[in-house]
Amino acid sequence: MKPGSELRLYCPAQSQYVAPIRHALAAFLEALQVDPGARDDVTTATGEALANVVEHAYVRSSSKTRDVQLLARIDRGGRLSVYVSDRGSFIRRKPLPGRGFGLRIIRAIAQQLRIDTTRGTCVSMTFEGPAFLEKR
Amino acid sequence: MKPGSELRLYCPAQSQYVAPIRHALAAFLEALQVDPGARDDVTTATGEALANVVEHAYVRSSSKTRDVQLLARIDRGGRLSVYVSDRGSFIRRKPLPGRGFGLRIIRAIAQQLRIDTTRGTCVSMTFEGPAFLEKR
Amino acid sequence: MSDGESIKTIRLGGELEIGRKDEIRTALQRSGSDRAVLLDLSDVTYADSVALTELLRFCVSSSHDAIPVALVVRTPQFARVVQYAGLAGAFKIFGDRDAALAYLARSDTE
Amino acid sequence: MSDGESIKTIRLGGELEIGRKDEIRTALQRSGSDRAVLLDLSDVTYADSVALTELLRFCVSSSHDAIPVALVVRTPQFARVVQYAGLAGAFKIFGDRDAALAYLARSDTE
Ligand SMILES: Nc1ncnc2c1ncn2[C@@H]1O[C@H](COP(=O)(O)OP(=O)(O)O)[C@@H](O)[C@H]1O
Ligand SMILES: Nc1ncnc2c1ncn2[C@@H]1O[C@H](COP(=O)(O)OP(=O)(O)O)[C@@H](O)[C@H]1O
Repeated sequence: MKPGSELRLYCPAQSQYVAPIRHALAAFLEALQVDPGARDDVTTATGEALANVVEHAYVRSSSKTRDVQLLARIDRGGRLSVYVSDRGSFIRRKPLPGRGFGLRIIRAIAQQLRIDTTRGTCVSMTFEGPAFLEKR
Repeated sequence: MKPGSELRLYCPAQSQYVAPIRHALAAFLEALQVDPGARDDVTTATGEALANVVEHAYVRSSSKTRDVQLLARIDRGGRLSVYVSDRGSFIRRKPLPGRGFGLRIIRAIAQQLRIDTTRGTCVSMTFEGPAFLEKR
Repeated sequence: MSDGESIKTIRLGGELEIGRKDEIRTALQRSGSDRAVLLDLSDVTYADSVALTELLRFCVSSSHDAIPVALVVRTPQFARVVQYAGLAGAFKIFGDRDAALAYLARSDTE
Repeated sequence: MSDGESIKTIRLGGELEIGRKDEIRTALQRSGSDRAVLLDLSDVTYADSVALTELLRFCVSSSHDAIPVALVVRTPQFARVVQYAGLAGAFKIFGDRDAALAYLARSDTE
């Protein structure tokens, strides 16, 4: 994967946008020759973060702009970072009964998960490993 | 289309990368809800600029890095700009017999085409019109 | 249930994700006469936790009513996301229809 | 050519683009016995100028040998890119196979 490559998408935080954003990410990773298994995993984890924005971010928020931003970026080391951010408010709670699989899935896939709730919520995930090393 | 959205891809300037780059651009535009006709046109024009890099950019160049860079970006006015750049040398010549359709196709589609050959070649294209206006 | 007549098949395909939540929930309905359910998910190319939550809800409620449910899963993303979610033990998953039907037939005679 | 036996059909589909240049050139071969060629491009979802150049080369050389060539084009991107390239007049384009065959039959009797 070539460092410097980047995908940045601003879309309304609505459920019908999640699949197209995921597809754009998958095609971005395919152009960077990430293999299908790793591509699936990254889009799976990212899909969870996007679904959380749609489901939770603006429930307790008065924000007028109800957007979601995706940023996927290859850094110098050939590491992939994905950021999913919103301008809503993070809801801290015990897992709802029979739910709570989203963050669990992300944790199973990403090497690192950080949730920054300083201004809205920014979920950052990094993905490493042989599938993400620069191939040439 | 939401301003600020951006796709940036660095790939080897080889023919097998052109289709995946085009697909990534098409998926990016689809996530931004650009309609299919306009999406086809933009990817058609961009495909021509990419093919030119593969076919011509490094023929008379001693550059060791034989890359192509795609940058597609939505600016404030909801206008789409696409930049295809390389670090090779532009070849100025009369159209080859039975050829020379690439730039012609780009001119037929893009509202603006600029070719900057100061450092390598940067082909910039802008696309405007109702299909690219922000839809909300 | 040797004749398999009261095994209901529910088939879902494509991407099971948040944008199709209502459709998935509607598809996952039982009627009073169902004795067993085969969820044919062979053609599911993608599933997210929203879909898994709906599937789990369906399986749990079926289990309360003593209705066995078997899932046919054949695609790698789906198989993996079930693992990632820690739900491998929550579903009866089979690689093909025949194995799923055999399980449902067995459940009935038990 | 009422029996249509000496009409050769060449079928190309998918994305006709720079990455498939060699394959396209190989597919676009005539043999000595061909009297007319139907290029069935119905399933072409994308074409670029590299593909158009190969198609043009094929049509021009066939025309030199007095072999009529008809293209079947059904997809919007392809139809538009031919226009954008200014090549609408260079190809005999038809919306379906029957119209293309009728044209080739006519060319033969002329
Ligand atoms: N973007 C977000 N905005 C607000 N709250 C969030 C966001 N992402 C996650 N959360 C909170 O974290 C909880 C756990 O999320 P998750 O593990 O995906 O499970 P679920 O969405 O099923 O509850 C959510 O219920 C919610 O309270
Ligand atoms: N990225 C590039 N690097 C070097 N030369 C280029 C580049 N793009 C275009 N050219 C020059 O412009 C000419 C015209 O390009 P085009 O209209 O696409 O037709 P063709 O590629 O068939 O020659 C090319 O033959 C080449 O000389």
